[in-house]
Amino acid sequence: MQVLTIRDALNQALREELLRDENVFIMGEEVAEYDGAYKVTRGLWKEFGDKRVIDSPITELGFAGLGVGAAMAGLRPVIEFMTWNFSILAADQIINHAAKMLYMSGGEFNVPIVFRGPNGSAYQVSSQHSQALEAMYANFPGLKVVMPSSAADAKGLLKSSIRDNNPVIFMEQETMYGMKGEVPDDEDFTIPLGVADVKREGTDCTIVARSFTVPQALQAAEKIKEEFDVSVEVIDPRTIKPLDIDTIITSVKKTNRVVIAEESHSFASVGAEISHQIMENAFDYLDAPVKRVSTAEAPNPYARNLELAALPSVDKIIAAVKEVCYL
Amino acid sequence: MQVLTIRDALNQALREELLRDENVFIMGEEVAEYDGAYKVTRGLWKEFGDKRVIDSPITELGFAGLGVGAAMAGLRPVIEFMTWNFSILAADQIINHAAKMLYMSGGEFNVPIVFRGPNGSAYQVSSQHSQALEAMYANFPGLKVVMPSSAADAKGLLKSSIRDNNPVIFMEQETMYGMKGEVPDDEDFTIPLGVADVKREGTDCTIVARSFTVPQALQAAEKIKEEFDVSVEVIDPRTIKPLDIDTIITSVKKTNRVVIAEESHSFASVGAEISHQIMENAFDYLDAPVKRVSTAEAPNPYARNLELAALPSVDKIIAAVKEVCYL
Amino acid sequence: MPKAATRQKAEIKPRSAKTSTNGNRSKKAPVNPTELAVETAKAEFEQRKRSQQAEIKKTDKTLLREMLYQMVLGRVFEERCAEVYRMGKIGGFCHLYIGQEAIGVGSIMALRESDYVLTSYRDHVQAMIKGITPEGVMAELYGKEGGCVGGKGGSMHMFSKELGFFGGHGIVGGQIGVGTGMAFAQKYKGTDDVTLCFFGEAAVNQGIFHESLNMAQLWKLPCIYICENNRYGMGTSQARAMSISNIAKKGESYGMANEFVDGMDVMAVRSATLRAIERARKDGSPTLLEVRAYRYMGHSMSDPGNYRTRDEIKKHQERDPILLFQESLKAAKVMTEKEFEKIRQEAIEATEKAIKFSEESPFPSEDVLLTDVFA
Amino acid sequence: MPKAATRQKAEIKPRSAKTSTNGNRSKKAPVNPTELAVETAKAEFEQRKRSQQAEIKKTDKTLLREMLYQMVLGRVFEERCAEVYRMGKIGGFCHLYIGQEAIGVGSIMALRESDYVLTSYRDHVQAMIKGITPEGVMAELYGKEGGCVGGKGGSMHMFSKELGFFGGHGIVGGQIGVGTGMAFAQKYKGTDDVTLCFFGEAAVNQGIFHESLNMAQLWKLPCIYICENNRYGMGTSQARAMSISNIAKKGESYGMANEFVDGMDVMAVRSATLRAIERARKDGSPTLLEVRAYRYMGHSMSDPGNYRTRDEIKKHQERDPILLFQESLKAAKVMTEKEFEKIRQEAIEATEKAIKFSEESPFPSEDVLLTDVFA
Ligand SMILES: Cc1ncc(C[n+]2csc(CCOP(=O)(O)OP(=O)(O)O)c2C)c(N)n1
Ligand SMILES: Cc1ncc(C[n+]2csc(CCOP(=O)(O)OP(=O)(O)O)c2C)c(N)n1
Ligand SMILES: [Mg+2]
Ligand SMILES: [Mg+2]
Repeated sequence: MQVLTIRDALNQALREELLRDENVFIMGEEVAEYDGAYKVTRGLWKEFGDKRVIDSPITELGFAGLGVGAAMAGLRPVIEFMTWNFSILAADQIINHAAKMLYMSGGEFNVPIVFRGPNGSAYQVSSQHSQALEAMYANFPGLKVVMPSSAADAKGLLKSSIRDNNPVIFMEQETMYGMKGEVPDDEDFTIPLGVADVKREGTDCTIVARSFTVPQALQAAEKIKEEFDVSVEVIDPRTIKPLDIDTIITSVKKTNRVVIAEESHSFASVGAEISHQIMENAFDYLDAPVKRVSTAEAPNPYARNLELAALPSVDKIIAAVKEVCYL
Repeated sequence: MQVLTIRDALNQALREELLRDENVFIMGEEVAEYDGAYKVTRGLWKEFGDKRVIDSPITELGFAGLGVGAAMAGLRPVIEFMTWNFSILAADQIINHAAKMLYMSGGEFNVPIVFRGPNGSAYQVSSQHSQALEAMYANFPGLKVVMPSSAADAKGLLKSSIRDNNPVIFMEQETMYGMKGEVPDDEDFTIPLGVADVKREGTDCTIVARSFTVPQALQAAEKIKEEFDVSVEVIDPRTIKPLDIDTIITSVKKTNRVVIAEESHSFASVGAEISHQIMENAFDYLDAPVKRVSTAEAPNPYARNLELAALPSVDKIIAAVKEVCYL
Repeated sequence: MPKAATRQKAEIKPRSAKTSTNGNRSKKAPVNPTELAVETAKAEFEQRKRSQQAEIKKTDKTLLREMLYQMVLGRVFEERCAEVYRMGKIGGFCHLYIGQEAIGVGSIMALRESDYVLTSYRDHVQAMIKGITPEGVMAELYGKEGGCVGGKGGSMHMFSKELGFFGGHGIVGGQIGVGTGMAFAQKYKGTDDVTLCFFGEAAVNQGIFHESLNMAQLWKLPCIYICENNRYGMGTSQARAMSISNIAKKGESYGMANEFVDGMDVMAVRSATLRAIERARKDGSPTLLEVRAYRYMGHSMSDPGNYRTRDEIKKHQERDPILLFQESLKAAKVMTEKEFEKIRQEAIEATEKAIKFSEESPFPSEDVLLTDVFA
Repeated sequence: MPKAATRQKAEIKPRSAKTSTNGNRSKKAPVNPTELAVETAKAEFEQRKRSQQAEIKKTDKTLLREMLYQMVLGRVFEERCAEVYRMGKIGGFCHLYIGQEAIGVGSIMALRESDYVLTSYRDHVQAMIKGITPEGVMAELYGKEGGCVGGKGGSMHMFSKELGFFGGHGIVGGQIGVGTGMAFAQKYKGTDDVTLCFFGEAAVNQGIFHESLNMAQLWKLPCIYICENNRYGMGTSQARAMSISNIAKKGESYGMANEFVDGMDVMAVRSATLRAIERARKDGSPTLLEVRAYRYMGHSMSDPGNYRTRDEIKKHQERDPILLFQESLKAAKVMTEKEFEKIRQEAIEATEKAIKFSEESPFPSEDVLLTDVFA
């Protein structure tokens, strides 16, 4: 198996899908000649040219809308937001148009479109550039929401998202682009949307983590094993919507204790949803209330020490596990 | 005490605050000469004129931004969205600007602004016009979120919101504008943000409802009392953010059973948050998992029978109460 | 909850010309396009009649008949919509197109079948011109299973993939972005098809208008942007919402071909559209058309219409597009009063058939509540 | 996680003029403003010198000195920012203003103290011109407690209420809406103050530009919109993102006064701003200024700059605004080389003082993490 960074795995997925289906095109700011602000689209413009890989003006609402119309007319747009923060300008096209088109047209027009880009914090990019927005989009029926945390997941899920016939919110994480992992060589390697992955097996406590917090959770699990001989299972839902709650419930029924780690703010978060669904489905199995680790309830600060204090961390996850395990 | 519709209570609050503070102004589509699309601003333009009550072009992002700048410069704008659905176009100014300004300016610039308008469904206005958006806004630190369900609450909370030094998301409900209730005559009647109201006392089960679902919950409580002699307590948080979780927890510790009724979609909803916080704070008091009643996980349909099937209702709330009470 | 309390179903009750409702008028005296219309209405009517005759002579008679039929059908159908709305048969909003029929007919009937069309919530008539049946539209208004989108969309959301009718959109301006993407796809696929993208004059103030026109011109997308300037966005006249009056001119900010068209003149709309189509088919060049007409009815069925006078409406009705077209057809000796009457009868029959169909169509099954969320 | 992996701190390595990186060029040959600049650079420089001298003679010497000082301080300060950024002292993004100093100085120094200013993320120099100290700006870049917003904002978010500096905004175009509201408040309060609202040429493509200009002209808000056309939005030249090249002209879509200005000429920027200020103070009339300059550095510190040639940059540097201003001052016999050197030394000292202050300032206490969320 090849070892790739998440960045290159995404790049490979895009390239393969561009090759496979000529209705796939990529549009966004700096995706073409500049090779992508974060180099996810590196080399694609050179290979596929102006028709398939298109630099857009800074016009998020406009090019998201263009993508929706193009998808209704049979293309399969991959729209890059330079970061998800800027997608808020395009939210009307995502929420009021892409998400509702199939339903309000009584099934006439589906919208096979992928909106993708980095989500969450980077390194000290401050309040307006550091938001994890999955809760905002996951609240709206009609959108799928995908958040990979490894190179293989990134590739397999992106390919599935492009092939999906619905609007998909595909959220990467800038600080994870350089993370390496094994990726199957098969060109038709895909990972179905809606299937969680047990990233680490364990018996005493479940951590449900996604994106940014998955590597943290894995590290926390190792440390906890060493220090307390407590066996932690780490589950990554990978797709937030549809959510594979069954895999989570199976784990909870085994471990009886849960920590949810997420980079977003906590209020009405995806973590809150998972927590509620755990209560609904495994109430009698819980030995302690579900505990969340989220980003502090403040806009993200710039100063490095403040930013670190705001974000979830290995230590914070360890503390939460200790709490639910009454250690 | 005067008896007012919610519409008139809001109108009174606006009028009194316009009189009290000349830095208060109202802007939005059709708020002035047309008296408001839903007549909440009736008569205000005639009384206060062009300077204080301003019809804007259809330019949601623009006039929300204008409001943010005006608030930074010392005014107290009340920005009406004809409905909250259209605020999605303005979300960047609300989320990336209003919510973050105080923090990212290190405390230099607060943004005393109220964004208000009807939220949720009306009568068959279909997918793009029927959304309850409180979860979307409540996820972002820096915003207060207010959702009144009675005439008195509407007036007292709107006055507090206008006097508040922060951005406030003030969500009304179109189908409730005509609901009448007693309202204190006092011109300085206000209701502090962050204080829940026990709308009905009870001992056996708690319903946490807001806005659209409060009258439904009260009706459900009556019926359940009659039919099963079960005593239901109905709590209306009134402000979603800050959330008065203490009042809810006090109730749960007494009743041990909870139903959350909300008009929004369920995934990562405010209901999920309340449910999680109940688990966190009253885990040992819960005799059954918290049950939610939300709008169906589909864009809102047009056909009346489908719309009714999608929305929360008295019957659905009764069924949920029966479930958590094992009736 | 009391439906009546929040939905005023009053008929249009415009304030009389004399009475000003307020002493507190905007300092900015609105440029009143009506005043101009008054003086020149008659003259214009005659002049338009002459120019229409010239165009009519160049046009196929079957097509002319179909154009008139579609205009009359639109009118008759929607007058009936207003009636059944007041009877409570139709829910939600209901935005009528009465007075603007020449725009939809003049432009859409200049297309070929494979071209695309989309518009705002004011979509019943455009949907029918593009081929959705009166039954499909009316039953959709009724929220019935037989509606063109099965009752899920309602008045604002008519669609048909087969017929190339892309909606029916409720967010003011939203369809301008979507339409730009449809044209993008047409070019991408190597067709020489075009997209007609309709929107109101108030939608021009939305940012997406600006973002879309820039992209369309930059990339030469075959989109024909048709601004239906009916003078009002709800209760706000153009002059109170837009800093200049000439919308066509805004095309120049993008270097885009643009034209001002009299939207009461179906043949003028047709020729302007044909010119735009030619540009678009050739190399994808987009066009901005400002087509000025007038909305006779309230913004939606719940609009009391206090923001304008009865006189203002009447003056515009004197230049009614159907009347004008009929006069011209008569003068050109292409059709007779008798044929007009026949067309009217056909339209009435089609409408009544649609009503009957809608009354009889069942409500959608509750089983479909959760279908069509994902494909 | 490895910082280096995602933040390329390469210096500007533009591709050489000869090598095209790609066979797949846009069919649309970009209008290259550089070519023009080459031929006319020298001639323009001389012509500008003459016109500057005329302006200089009308201007107070103390002010002229202060203008030059602010330009030089901006330059020296930011060259130092680049250095310490590469040393890892500054986190996040860092957008430098080098080459554009004449715009900030020419315009902001035409204001009175009570007027307002706001800009994009490229805000260090504007912040200093409006009065924030070099210490306050540099310590903010360091993310230290002594920063003008206590380390919470960073490079992109400088603010001072007392000094009327309203940020420092990170969303491209966002400040255009906010600035329009500041001007609204100035008019509402009955002052004759004005707002200077800066943004890049790529921000013009955002919808909010369009929405804001319409409102500003409709309601006559005293906002002066200054488009700093530095030819690129990140790696995208204006020609690849905008369907027309003349941005000032976009003002006509709103009936707004507009002017094109050479942004390498500080005196030209000053006079254009003074004209705009006069309009704004009189009756609130807004103005759109397109001020063309050139960004010498990468878009931010992580930009490798492959989208342009070294030659292109060099040609613009030949018309450097500081050089030009100094030549003119000398020619007008208002200042001497010796004074220039003295000013430079003062700027270096101020910068070093700022660095020292920032090094010594503590990191913010973790206690402030949750303050300033609500007022
Ligand atoms: C984004 C948005 N804002 C507000 C509304 C409410 N609204 C519906 S139609 C309308 C007026 C639109 O006027 P115009 O664009 O001129 O079209 P017309 O109705 O005259 O055909 C308004 C304000 C909406 N549907 N969407
Ligand atoms: C809404 C939004 N989209 C994208 C970005 C990323 N971005 C930051 S600056 C920039 C280029 C802006 O160019 P221009 O407006 O010309 O200003 P300049 O940087 O040249 O001063 C981009 C794309 C952003 N910050 N905000
Ligand atoms: Mg209109
Ligand atoms: Mg630029």
